[in-house]
Amino acid sequence: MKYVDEYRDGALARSIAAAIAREVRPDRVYRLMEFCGGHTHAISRYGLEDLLPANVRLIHGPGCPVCVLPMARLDMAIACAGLPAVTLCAYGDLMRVPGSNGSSLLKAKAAGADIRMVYSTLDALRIAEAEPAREVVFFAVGFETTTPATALAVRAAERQALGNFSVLCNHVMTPPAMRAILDGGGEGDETPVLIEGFIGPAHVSTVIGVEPYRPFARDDGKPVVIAGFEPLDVAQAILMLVRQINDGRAEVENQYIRAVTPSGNARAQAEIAAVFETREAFEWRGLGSLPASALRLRPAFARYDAERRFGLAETPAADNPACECGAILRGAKTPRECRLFGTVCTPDTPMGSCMVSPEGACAARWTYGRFRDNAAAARRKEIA
Amino acid sequence: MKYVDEYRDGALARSIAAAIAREVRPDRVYRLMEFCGGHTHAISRYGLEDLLPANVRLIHGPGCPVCVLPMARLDMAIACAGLPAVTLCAYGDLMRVPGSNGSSLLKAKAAGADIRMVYSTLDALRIAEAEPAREVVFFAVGFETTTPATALAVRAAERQALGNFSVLCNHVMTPPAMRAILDGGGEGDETPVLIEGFIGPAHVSTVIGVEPYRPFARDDGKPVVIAGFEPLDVAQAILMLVRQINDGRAEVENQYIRAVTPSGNARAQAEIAAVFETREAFEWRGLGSLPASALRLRPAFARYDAERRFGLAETPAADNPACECGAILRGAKTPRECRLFGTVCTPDTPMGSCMVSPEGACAARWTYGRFRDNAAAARRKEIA
Amino acid sequence: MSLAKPIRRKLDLANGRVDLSHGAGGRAMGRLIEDVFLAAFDNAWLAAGNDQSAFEVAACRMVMTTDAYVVSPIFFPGGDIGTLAVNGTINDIAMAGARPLYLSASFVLEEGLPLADLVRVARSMGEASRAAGVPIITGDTKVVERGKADKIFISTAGVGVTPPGLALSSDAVQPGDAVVVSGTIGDHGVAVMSKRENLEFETAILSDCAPLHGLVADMVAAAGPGLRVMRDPTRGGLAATLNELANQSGVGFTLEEDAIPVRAEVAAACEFLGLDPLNVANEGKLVAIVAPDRLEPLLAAMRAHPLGARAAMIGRAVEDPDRFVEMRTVFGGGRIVDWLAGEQLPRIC
Amino acid sequence: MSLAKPIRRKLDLANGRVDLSHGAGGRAMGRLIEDVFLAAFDNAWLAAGNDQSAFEVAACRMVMTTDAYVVSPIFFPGGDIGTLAVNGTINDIAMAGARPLYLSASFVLEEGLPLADLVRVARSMGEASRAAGVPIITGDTKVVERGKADKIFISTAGVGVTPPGLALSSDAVQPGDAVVVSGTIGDHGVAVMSKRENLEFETAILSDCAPLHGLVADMVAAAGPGLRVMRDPTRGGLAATLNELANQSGVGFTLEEDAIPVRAEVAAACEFLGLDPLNVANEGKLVAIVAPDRLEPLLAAMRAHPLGARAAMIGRAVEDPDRFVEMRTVFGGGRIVDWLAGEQLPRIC
Amino acid sequence: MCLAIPVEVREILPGDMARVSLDGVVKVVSIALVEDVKVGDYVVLHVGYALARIDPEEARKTLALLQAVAADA
Amino acid sequence: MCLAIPVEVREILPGDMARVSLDGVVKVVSIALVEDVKVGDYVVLHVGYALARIDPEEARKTLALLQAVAADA
Ligand code: SF4
Ligand code: SF4
Ligand SMILES: [Mg+2]
Ligand SMILES: [Mg+2]
Ligand SMILES: [Mg+2]
Ligand SMILES: [Mg+2]
Ligand SMILES: [Mg+2]
Ligand SMILES: [Mg+2]
Ligand SMILES: [Mg+2]
Ligand SMILES: [Mg+2]
Ligand SMILES: [Mg+2]
Ligand SMILES: [Mg+2]
Repeated sequence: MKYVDEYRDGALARSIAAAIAREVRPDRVYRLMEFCGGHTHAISRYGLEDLLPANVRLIHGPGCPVCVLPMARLDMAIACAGLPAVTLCAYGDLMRVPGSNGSSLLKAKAAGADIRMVYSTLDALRIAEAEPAREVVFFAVGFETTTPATALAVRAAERQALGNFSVLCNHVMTPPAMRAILDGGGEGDETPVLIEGFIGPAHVSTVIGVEPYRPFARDDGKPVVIAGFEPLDVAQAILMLVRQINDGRAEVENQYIRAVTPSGNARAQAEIAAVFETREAFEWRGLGSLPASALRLRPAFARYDAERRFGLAETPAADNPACECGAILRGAKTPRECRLFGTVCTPDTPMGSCMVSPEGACAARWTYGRFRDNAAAARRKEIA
Repeated sequence: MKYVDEYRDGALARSIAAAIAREVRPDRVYRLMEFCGGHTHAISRYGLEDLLPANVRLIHGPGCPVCVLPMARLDMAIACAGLPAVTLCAYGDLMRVPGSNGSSLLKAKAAGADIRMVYSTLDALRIAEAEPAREVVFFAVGFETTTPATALAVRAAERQALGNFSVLCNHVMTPPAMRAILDGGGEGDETPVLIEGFIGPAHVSTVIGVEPYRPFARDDGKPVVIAGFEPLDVAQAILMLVRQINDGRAEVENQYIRAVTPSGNARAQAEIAAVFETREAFEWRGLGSLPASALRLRPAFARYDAERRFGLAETPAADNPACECGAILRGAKTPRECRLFGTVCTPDTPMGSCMVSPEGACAARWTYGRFRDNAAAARRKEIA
Repeated sequence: MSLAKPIRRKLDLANGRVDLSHGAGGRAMGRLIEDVFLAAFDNAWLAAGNDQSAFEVAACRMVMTTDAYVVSPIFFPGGDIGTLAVNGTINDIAMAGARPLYLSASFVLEEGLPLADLVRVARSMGEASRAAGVPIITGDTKVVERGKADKIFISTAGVGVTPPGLALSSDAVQPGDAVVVSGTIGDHGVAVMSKRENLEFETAILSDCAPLHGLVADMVAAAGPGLRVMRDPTRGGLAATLNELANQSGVGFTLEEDAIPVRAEVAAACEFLGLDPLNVANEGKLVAIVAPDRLEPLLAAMRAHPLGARAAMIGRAVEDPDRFVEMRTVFGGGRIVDWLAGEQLPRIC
Repeated sequence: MSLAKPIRRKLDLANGRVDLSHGAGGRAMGRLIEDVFLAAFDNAWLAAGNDQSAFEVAACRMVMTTDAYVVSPIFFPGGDIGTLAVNGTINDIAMAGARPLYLSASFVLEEGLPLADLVRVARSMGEASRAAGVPIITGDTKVVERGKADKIFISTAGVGVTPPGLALSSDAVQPGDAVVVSGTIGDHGVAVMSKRENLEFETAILSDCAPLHGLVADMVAAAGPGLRVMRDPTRGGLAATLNELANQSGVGFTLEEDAIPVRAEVAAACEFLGLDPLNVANEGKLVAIVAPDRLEPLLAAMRAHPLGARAAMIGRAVEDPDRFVEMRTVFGGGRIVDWLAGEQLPRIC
Repeated sequence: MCLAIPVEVREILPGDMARVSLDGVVKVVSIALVEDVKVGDYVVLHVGYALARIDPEEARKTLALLQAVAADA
Repeated sequence: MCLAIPVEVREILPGDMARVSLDGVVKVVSIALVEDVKVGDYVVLHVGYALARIDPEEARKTLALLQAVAADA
């Protein structure tokens, strides 16, 4: 796979790891947050941690749209799927996300709701065309990467005068979430934000470009390196961050320059702008309500807005109070510090946002990395 | 089973048989037509023939609504079932009746049409209520026995303002068919009608009473004995017919007096009259087009008339020319005299009207009686 | 030192439903199998968790059979699809005169099936299997999307061992042999139909579903080589079974309607439905063809067994090139007893 | 003298469809079984027309297994539901080191299934069965209403005989044992998924569906008692199989990602779909755990067999109270290889 | 097709319906077509509708007639 | 969720669609979001849509940079 395999090369990886080890200062800890679930996945999937010095710590951020989707929105989707004649189309990632009272799309489907897994908004459009008697609702989630596909689908529905297609919109934006991380846990929360730099999103940045990250460097003094999703991309970004930190710099650098341009994808931006407008505020699972952090359909597209079309309302739903996701997402705690981790809360029965998607911090740790928490592993490491 | 078992009593049967044997004149043949498929069934099912003297011959008449339904009407029902959103409800007897080109409701269902077996018009109404998005069409067939149930269903649909219920009406009437039998095979057919008397229908007569049969006795000189459907009823009716014939009488007698009154069921007659009117003519499989022999919905019920509602038209469909049903139904031939009987034409792959329902003359012979045609049986009879 | 283990939550057997994760080969499937099937079938073979199970056999003549069970509704008076799946397959082994040894069970579950229903079916299977002394030693589970199956389909297969010297065969019937049924016919089919949607009627009739290998062992002992062939008249009823045997043996049969045991309620239900009890399915009855000189000991042995209390000789095999099954009716006449042409009865097994 | 016989019309195998009469136990069913199944499977056991089939066995350790096959679509590159139903069950027998003897097959058909599709599936089964030398000796067919099944479901069961002295067992794995796979992984699942509606992609990948008992016989001969256990990594893939074995044997495994054979196209398809080849189903591969001293002869024997040409040692069993399956990735780091949580992949078997 | 059977009326239900029994097999049917149906009556049942009432006296007479013929024989 | 993968464009299809290949695995995707896509281009594919074009020169440079770091080590 061109542009893939070369960035997974083990030999090169060891050299980069050696460079990082050489350049880190032994007297300090480097706490680096990869904002994006894609990075979390790459790091866990390839065991990147094992190649890093102990004082380079990776903090898994909230950049997984499945993880941050609040239960109330999921409940809304389940309620919508239960309406007569509604066919709810959702990306497969969402099927197992827990709503209130142990519900999920998977269980709602088992109980009789017409819920279909789709791989693309194109599939949802096809279903709407093929089944005119159904009300086809696309359950839209995702960051800026995924939003343009929804925007295109809405515009296509309008062009084709598809009267039975609408979107339940949960699209969120990256910069406000990074802002929230840096601003800490909100009123009353005095936990210091222990993050020295950010690995910036790969594919979000293909759409939004480099500019939106400037304030985090300029105003907060946090270096940002936009990185590709292959493990060598991440390793290189870590090296770049270590160097900035060592140099006392706080800049926005672009490691993923083969796909990310400074101004991003103008077409995609225009599609988003044409169809969506910013919500005043939106609830993020684990982070709370964040102002101007999410999108909804513009009034001109009201009839494609499932919330308006079906009069859907949010009913507040409380997360498990023992869940430490908020603190984990801000780098203040690690999954192991949650007392539910790995016993009550596992990917099979997730309790909190960080466990629901394989890209979540807790799920990634449990699925790929929990051997690092056990004694046998430690012993094996000694022997090796 | 009260009013059932006592009329199936074997000992009594032998006595009646003995009486018949005693009373028949050895020098003549008694050709008696049981008009009704119910009688055909009882005769075959209980082996009544074996108890009768050889010169009492039973001729199986056209009184099976499944048998006489022409292919064109079946084709119409299949076409109707294929219309979008149509659910066709049919009595189970109809599922295997062959239409043109080897089609049938069973095969149409297998090919995707929504066809449901029902046991009563009440079931069809329930389906229409429960599935308002479907156009529920009841495929109505039957003689006067069955017509009132259809009439009640149409009136119930009107009362409940059920907008999605209609009837594909194929109801036919007994007296015109008996008239056609007596009038012979139509122009060009010089076959004599070899019937000396009729066993009159049991349940048709509960509805229409005794009067409608008078002309056959009075004008045609053919005795008619209305008989119940149990084998002793039939045996007794045969004895009564033998006596009339011996006496040179031609009267309408009522053996089934426990259920049939002279004027029939006034309520049922009123229901029929309220909903239906007589068609100018109607095609009978095996008998051809008979004037004033069938019913259709009155204009006041036009919206419950599937033919009008869906603009259904009859496309003429020719029966197998080798089929001898017409002659068999008029008593001019027996099933064995058809060269397709039992080889090409069997109940599994019926070629003609008399083979499609177990109540048909050919099917009854094949299913219950064909052992009488084989040599082994003759030998066994000798031994016994 | 090992890590804390995930807390193993029990399935919500009261309110839960089968969903697609239960068929995906992951932990959810493992949990379903453990909490439902292993719990209900409860034997060491299954507990070993292999994809197959092993057992020792001596040199023998073995028989193997399989049936799929798709009855609707899945619960009916006197049994359910689970009891049927166990007893039905045991009976197909027993009909060879064999002693059933082991069963396998494979399940196709429809997404949305209430777990409570699945548990009920699994427990029925476990009970039937223990009652018959024939363990279910291996199995498989698949889950399909809603609307791609009808609640639950079960296929069971079974193996058994034939007593030395016994060789029943469907072509062994001789003219003059006696036809025996082990009891009343039509009970199962009528019990199932009484619960079919759009057909409902109230009746006290129960399915006769039962394992017949105990009865068969007594019959084999009593009739010895005089026993020609046995068959359980399931789908298609007594009529189909006798026509099959007539064709395979090249004989005819003559039956006496009077002699065929039919419950009054079964006869009544058949009148309601326009059916002949001879075409209705049985799940705990057998037909045996026996040499005339072994008829009496056979009937005596059958009547001494609870499942053969109403055993009756109902007719004889005769020479007949047409291989007709004929019957002298209660009324005194003769008729053929034929297969039902293209019958479309509800799914009764 | 006998009567003229009904003319036996052949089923319209080109244009006909399965209808409810084909499952009703009457003549239509008999004709379907004869024209489709007996014709395709073509053996004397089935032709005998009994409800069970008999065969002689010597004293032995036998194994029995069953699987239900519900794959969608029923035809896919490299095979169909029929080849799967034969080979899959043969493989579950072979995984015990046993020689498969006989199969049973039970069918649930959806009303409306084109007879041409049924014939194609039956012929695939017949060919697979003959190629493997394992006849299908007994069977059953049910037909359910349209919308109550998905075209065709097949359950096969099988019996086989274990060579004397061989006792593979899932709890026999020892730390230090080698983990061997017989070839590339993920081919079957990817081939099936490439034909799923809404997922379609073009690829030259074929299902690896194949009967493994020949390979297994060579392996048993080469490794003798050093062979601890074998399993075919079907649903849930290599990841599920190794986790099962780890749990059952109370050991951990460490794998080398580099050593696991994966076709480039399979890897690419997995990237498209966001799947890990380790979780994708195989139908002609096996995992074997072998004592270190028998590794080399085992690998040599496997590579000498066409179905083991790309056999590879991919890791080792280790002591681990947590029973983790760990892997050193191509990148050089470590990770756990877990079951997929609540996977909802298309029905691939 | 004209299959019909005498059943005993056990209970009159609202909406011109009745619970009827045939040797303990019980069904709910319409009695809209027959006037003044009472519990204990026997009615002839066809496709879910009662069509006629059985007259017990006439039934007795018919049987008596049959038996008389038999006695003559 | 932001899963995306570089694929090679093999054929431009009507309606802003293209046939793309990843090591011989071929899919039809939308290229409506990227300007001037040509056969031979590599694009980043996400949920059925091309999102960005891979710049081969920049890719080469990134790799060169990585190799340089490695060479230093
Ligand atoms: S382990 Fe579960 S409960 Fe604990 S922080 Fe993570 S997601 Fe929340
Ligand atoms: S046997 Fe068939 S073709 Fe001949 S008359 Fe009877 S129905 Fe017609
Ligand atoms: Mg069987
Ligand atoms: Mg059987
Ligand atoms: Mg059976
Ligand atoms: Mg299995
Ligand atoms: Mg269903
Ligand atoms: Mg198995
Ligand atoms: Mg298997
Ligand atoms: Mg069977
Ligand atoms: Mg289907
Ligand atoms: Mg297996």
